[in-house]
Amino acid sequence: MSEIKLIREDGRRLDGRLPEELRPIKIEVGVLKRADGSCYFELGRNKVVAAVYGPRELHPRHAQDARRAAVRFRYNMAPFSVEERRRPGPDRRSVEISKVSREALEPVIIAEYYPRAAIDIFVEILESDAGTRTAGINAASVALADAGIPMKGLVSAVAVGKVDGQIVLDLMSEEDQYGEMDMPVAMVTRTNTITLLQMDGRVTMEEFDRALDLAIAGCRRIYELQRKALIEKYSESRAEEGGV
Amino acid sequence: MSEIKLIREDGRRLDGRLPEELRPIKIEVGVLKRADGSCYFELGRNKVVAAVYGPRELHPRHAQDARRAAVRFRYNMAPFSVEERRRPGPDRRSVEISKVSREALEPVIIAEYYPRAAIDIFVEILESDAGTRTAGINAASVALADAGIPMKGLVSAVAVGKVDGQIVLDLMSEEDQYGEMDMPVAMVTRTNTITLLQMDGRVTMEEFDRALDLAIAGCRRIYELQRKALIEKYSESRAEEGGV
Amino acid sequence: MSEIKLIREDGRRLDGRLPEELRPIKIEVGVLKRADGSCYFELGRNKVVAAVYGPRELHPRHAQDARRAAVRFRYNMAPFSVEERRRPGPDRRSVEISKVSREALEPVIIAEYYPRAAIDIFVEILESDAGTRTAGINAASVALADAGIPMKGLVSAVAVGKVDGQIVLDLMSEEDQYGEMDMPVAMVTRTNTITLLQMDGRVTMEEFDRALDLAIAGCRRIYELQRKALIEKYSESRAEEGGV
Amino acid sequence: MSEVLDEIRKDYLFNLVRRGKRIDGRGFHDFRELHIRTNVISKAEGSAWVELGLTEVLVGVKLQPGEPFPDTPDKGVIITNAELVPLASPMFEPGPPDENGVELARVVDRGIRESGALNLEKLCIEEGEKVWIVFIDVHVLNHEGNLIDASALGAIAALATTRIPCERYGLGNDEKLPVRDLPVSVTAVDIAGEVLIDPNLYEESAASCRLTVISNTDGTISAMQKGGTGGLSPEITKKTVKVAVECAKDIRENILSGVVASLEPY
Amino acid sequence: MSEVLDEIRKDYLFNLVRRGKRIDGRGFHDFRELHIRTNVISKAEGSAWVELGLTEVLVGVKLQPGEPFPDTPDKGVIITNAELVPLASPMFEPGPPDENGVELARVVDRGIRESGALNLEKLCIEEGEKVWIVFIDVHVLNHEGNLIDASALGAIAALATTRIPCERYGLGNDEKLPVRDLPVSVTAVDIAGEVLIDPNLYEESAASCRLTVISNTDGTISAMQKGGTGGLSPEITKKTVKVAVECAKDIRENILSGVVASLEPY
Amino acid sequence: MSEVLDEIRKDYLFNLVRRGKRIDGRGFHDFRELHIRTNVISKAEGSAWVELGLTEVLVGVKLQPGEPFPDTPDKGVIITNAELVPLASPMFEPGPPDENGVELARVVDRGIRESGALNLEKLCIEEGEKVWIVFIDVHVLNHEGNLIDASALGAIAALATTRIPCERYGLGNDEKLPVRDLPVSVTAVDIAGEVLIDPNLYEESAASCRLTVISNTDGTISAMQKGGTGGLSPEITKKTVKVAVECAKDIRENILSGVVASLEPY
Repeated sequence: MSEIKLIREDGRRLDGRLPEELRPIKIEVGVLKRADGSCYFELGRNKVVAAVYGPRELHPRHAQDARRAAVRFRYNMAPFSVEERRRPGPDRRSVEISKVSREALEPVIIAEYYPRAAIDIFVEILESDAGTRTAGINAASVALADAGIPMKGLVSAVAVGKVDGQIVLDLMSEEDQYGEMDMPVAMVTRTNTITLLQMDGRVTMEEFDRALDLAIAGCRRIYELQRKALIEKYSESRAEEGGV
Repeated sequence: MSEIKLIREDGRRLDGRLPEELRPIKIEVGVLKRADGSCYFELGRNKVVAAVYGPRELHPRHAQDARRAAVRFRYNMAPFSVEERRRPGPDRRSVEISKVSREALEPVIIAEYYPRAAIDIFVEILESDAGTRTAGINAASVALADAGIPMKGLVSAVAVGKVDGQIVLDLMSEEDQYGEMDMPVAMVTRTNTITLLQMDGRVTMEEFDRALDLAIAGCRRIYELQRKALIEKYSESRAEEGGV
Repeated sequence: MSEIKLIREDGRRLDGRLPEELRPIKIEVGVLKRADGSCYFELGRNKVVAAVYGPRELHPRHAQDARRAAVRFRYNMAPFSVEERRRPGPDRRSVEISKVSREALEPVIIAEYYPRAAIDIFVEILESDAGTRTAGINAASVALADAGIPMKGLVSAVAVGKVDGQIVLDLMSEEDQYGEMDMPVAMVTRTNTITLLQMDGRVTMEEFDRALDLAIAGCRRIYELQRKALIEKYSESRAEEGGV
Repeated sequence: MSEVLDEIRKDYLFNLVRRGKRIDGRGFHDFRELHIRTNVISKAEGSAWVELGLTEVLVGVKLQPGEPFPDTPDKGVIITNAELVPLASPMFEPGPPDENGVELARVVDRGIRESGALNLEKLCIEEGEKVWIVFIDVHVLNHEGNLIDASALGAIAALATTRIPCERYGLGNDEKLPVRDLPVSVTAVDIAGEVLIDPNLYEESAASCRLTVISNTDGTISAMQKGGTGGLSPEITKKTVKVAVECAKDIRENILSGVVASLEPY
Repeated sequence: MSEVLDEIRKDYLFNLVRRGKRIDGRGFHDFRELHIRTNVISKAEGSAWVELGLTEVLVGVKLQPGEPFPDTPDKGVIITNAELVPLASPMFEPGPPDENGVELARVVDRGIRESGALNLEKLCIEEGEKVWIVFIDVHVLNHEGNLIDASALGAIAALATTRIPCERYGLGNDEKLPVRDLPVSVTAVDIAGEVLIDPNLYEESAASCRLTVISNTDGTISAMQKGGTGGLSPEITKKTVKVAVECAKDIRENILSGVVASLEPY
Repeated sequence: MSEVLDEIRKDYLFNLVRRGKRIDGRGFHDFRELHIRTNVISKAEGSAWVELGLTEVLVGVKLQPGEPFPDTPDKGVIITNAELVPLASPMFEPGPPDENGVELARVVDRGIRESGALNLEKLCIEEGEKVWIVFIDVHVLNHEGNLIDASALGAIAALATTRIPCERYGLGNDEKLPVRDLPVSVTAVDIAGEVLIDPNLYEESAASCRLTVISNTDGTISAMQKGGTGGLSPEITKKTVKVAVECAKDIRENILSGVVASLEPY
């Protein structure tokens, strides 16, 4: 257990949140005009933007799949998004995150509709404060919907952890660094399916079960916000189209 | 203004040149036998050699342009061409020079004659003493002509600068390093078109106008030397062919 | 000549071998199930494993040769195979070894039978103690036979050297490091053809002739062991097939 | 790509210009609507989010102590990088910067460096040993034309609002980055003999070349760059320089001054 | 690839599972035959050659003194790398690790690191200056499914039999590497609603996703990783965790204990 | 490529050789016309421009102080690099050295290194701390066959005329690089059972393999390299060595001696 106290005497966390409370979330749909779909997502101090291009032609040809579209995902951190300036380009961490994030989204994408094509998802981390991979998945999921990619449901993601012996939702930076466990989870709320699950730290089986349940509850809340943002965007645009 | 005096009391520069004087130039056409066209170019202590291959097949196929030949340009410095040994391979400076040099030559190349093909221009800097990019463009322009690539005119290039408050032609190394401004320019003399223009330093608008006029005058003089070298080569070869 | 004594007073070498003696050799055929052919080869403390895949489709298409299969060879050292941990990935040494090893094997491979195809040979050095390139060629040659690639003969390889002024067979690590000469040789015993020959050190012409003769004798002995291992494997499998 | 459509669109643009008009209704020498928000990334020492029409660029500035160059032992170091991330345009590919990204970074860098906007002498911590390394990272978010101007504006706006993180490195109190000039990049294309400032993506594609002029408060020019596969007449070139210096003045006074509190004396 | 055959094979596997069977006759929660030989590479400080059915992985451990990370000046450093060399499978290509190699290395690394199996404090040579760098290199030789478990088992077996080469670096007598736990990685796939442990290559290809659970002697979990393009229900997930912890116990007691002489106290 | 033409040309070459002739009229053991100009690049400490028939290679030598290798703390360091720049041949591609470039550099390097031509002990500045790093850079300009010999000749000619730039680094007066032997590389191909020295591009393509022998003033051999996809009989191999040593002597005495003023004693 860490020497730094992460849960205050009043049961609240360093930023005043309750154990099962999310950080403030802001979602904007369709923010980038070049992309086919896009989403800006804030989770506390995390700022991420996702863009989707496709279905579009896939080069090189021998990488095409005759049965379905290839889904590609690139998670990238801006050099200034972290405390110590980061060298541009992929590192091992971002390669792994790109892989598991893609695999978190693929279960909902109906790729069979677009054989030989590519669906490209790009996530840029503009500012990072623990939780960028889940923020990226949330943004990407909304951007896919915004791009009109046929999906079986929205994917929502959040991390849970264990700090000062307690299971808490949505780790912030200090909790991530000094806590005992970090577990990012992504879910398709509509089908009750887990599509991302990673864990490191040290927990008992019982703690794991509780943590998973908390993550699922957190994903549900984020799902509602994603839906709301999309509905607002669509009604806005319908209003715009219909209006004047 | 620099502490080093770059213009002597007699109005001449460190190497004895007048402000509007070029360094000695040597041009040899067709020096490399494997290439379709080539040119060795000396400008003071700068030694560069250019080769042209093409029009030839372009790989990979999806890079081919159905409307015109792709013009490619690679500026490369030999590791021993500079004071401090240079690591082989492209750096950011050479990538930028390759781009602007290609863009200096493309306006005269009639690439539409060779759809899907590649025209490759390679410039190797064997020794460097300020002015390699303009020397490379001069060499490449002659090498293109030597390769029989259809062109709207020859491209000629030279740098102008400001040293000790004065606008001078064809900067040498010390002037480049300690001067107040460096401006490489390429021109198509036949059409009076500027095809390369870069500048860094600090000048007023009036100084810029004067510098540009001087650069144009310098390019004209180089153009005459390029023409002469090509004419000599052709009459030689005609003599050879017709002779004996 | 080195200060370290490499030949003992009784004429034997540091590991007790006579000058013309090989280190112990162990050959196992068909050890890796995914590969089309494979071989595990031990030479003293050297441990190498070779796998052959092919003939198989060659990507990219424009690299295909309409007349014959492309033979590719990759020599790779495991990071833990040497005293000081080796960074993964090819270095200049392994690029050169891959080239000369491929060229040692190509003379026996009847590549014309498989136009447009690839025959891929992969050699992994699991432990290294001088002689890995020859061990790799020996292993690869057996793996090619195991894969059923049509061949004009087996290739056998061994290094000879000069230590304490004497020509010796099959250099071990100390002899390689402190000796006066190292000469890896590969041979096709059936056709008496040399297919690999490299040398560095310093020898007279007469010494070279003797060294080459010794290398050829060494290759013959290894050839017999390669044959024996293959015969055993085949009779085993025939027994297995026929048996029960 | 549909080359017929390309041609039609190009003709349309040229005809518009001949009638004194631009496709989005601007005057020839007008910039698109320009918004600059600074201090948007709290992890960065300085940042600016630039919207130039639909073009969006985020520039972040980070500082850390490091070694000076041997030939300038008493000066800070500027390192400028630009990422044309594939999120910003269907034309951008993942991977290390290609020639367009390199050119963008280098032109932005020259504008800052050659103008002397940043007082590098003040960024020396210990001569020959330790100086501040100033990383300027251009992150393009949406490419709708004229990335150079958007990026250069973002760079100077971010720098002019950057704090040196002295405390983090135990070097005393944080300080303002010593910025003493506001160089402004202005890019133009020549269409039908007219100088069109701040080309949008359509204009950029239709024009065969562009010219960028970066100029300072005193009206001097500190960097120029021609790009593209076409050429310019000397007259258009000189005219562009004049127009660019005027536009720079306008942007400096009407936009940048609202973003930047105060400058160091030169 | 023949997609029809793929489908037929997949259906066959699913039907088998529905009848309570696996393609190679194992029970759902059984590992394939597992052999671990340690100290097979004398140039390495530790090594383990793992055969898991036909899957073969060689893990080597090398140690050398180096600098600690600034934020952990009194701790040794673990660097884990995995090479999916093309010798091991027709699907592997030469070149730097792709996403599969990177994921493999990182999951193996997390299992070792997060379990606290390696007492990093004991690997400090001189605080802030010099610590032992522990290189764990996974070299896959034959890929017939479930590389993660084979590699993770190889890593802990190699570490638990590693000697620190103090003598070579003039740092006293060689010592045993301070290993104090035996984390075991157990991977499962969900086929037809059943949890299948240690999937072979066929099962791995047929299943849409896998879940890896790495657990320790005391039954706690220290790392998990879901992989693959499918999803899992919360119930299957929880069930997999329980089965995985049981299997880990079994392997630890019946296989690893035979390889590893003794552990450090925690 | 036209394979029919290839075959015809190859047959023609073989028939010529059987009649005792070469395509360019040379004797079997003759080099093409060889010109070496040294000190052609004033920025380099040493340089040699070699013309061997139409093959042209420029070799530059640069020196700078640097750290010795840990196992040779009192010796200078040689680093040899070869660039097969695409200017020199339609077969060369831009990019880092491929296997041909690597082999070229390594054979040239071994010839210099193993012959002991360079007295590395004399290149120690401060034992264990600072020695001269000698960079030998081979820049191929026109590839018409036998790059190894042209490059190796360029390397030794450049080294033998190199000055150590002591003054530039405040280490006293410039000195001659301590070269004490003139190793000469001689490459041959076997065509129709004959040893053809210094193959031109046609001969190189027609022959299935080549053998390079680098020998010294005293007639000893210090490096060899077989290249190409064919094989050699032991007899041809031994014969090639003898012829190569003879040719080397000839070139050393008739060409290199005219370029190099004097050598250090061995």
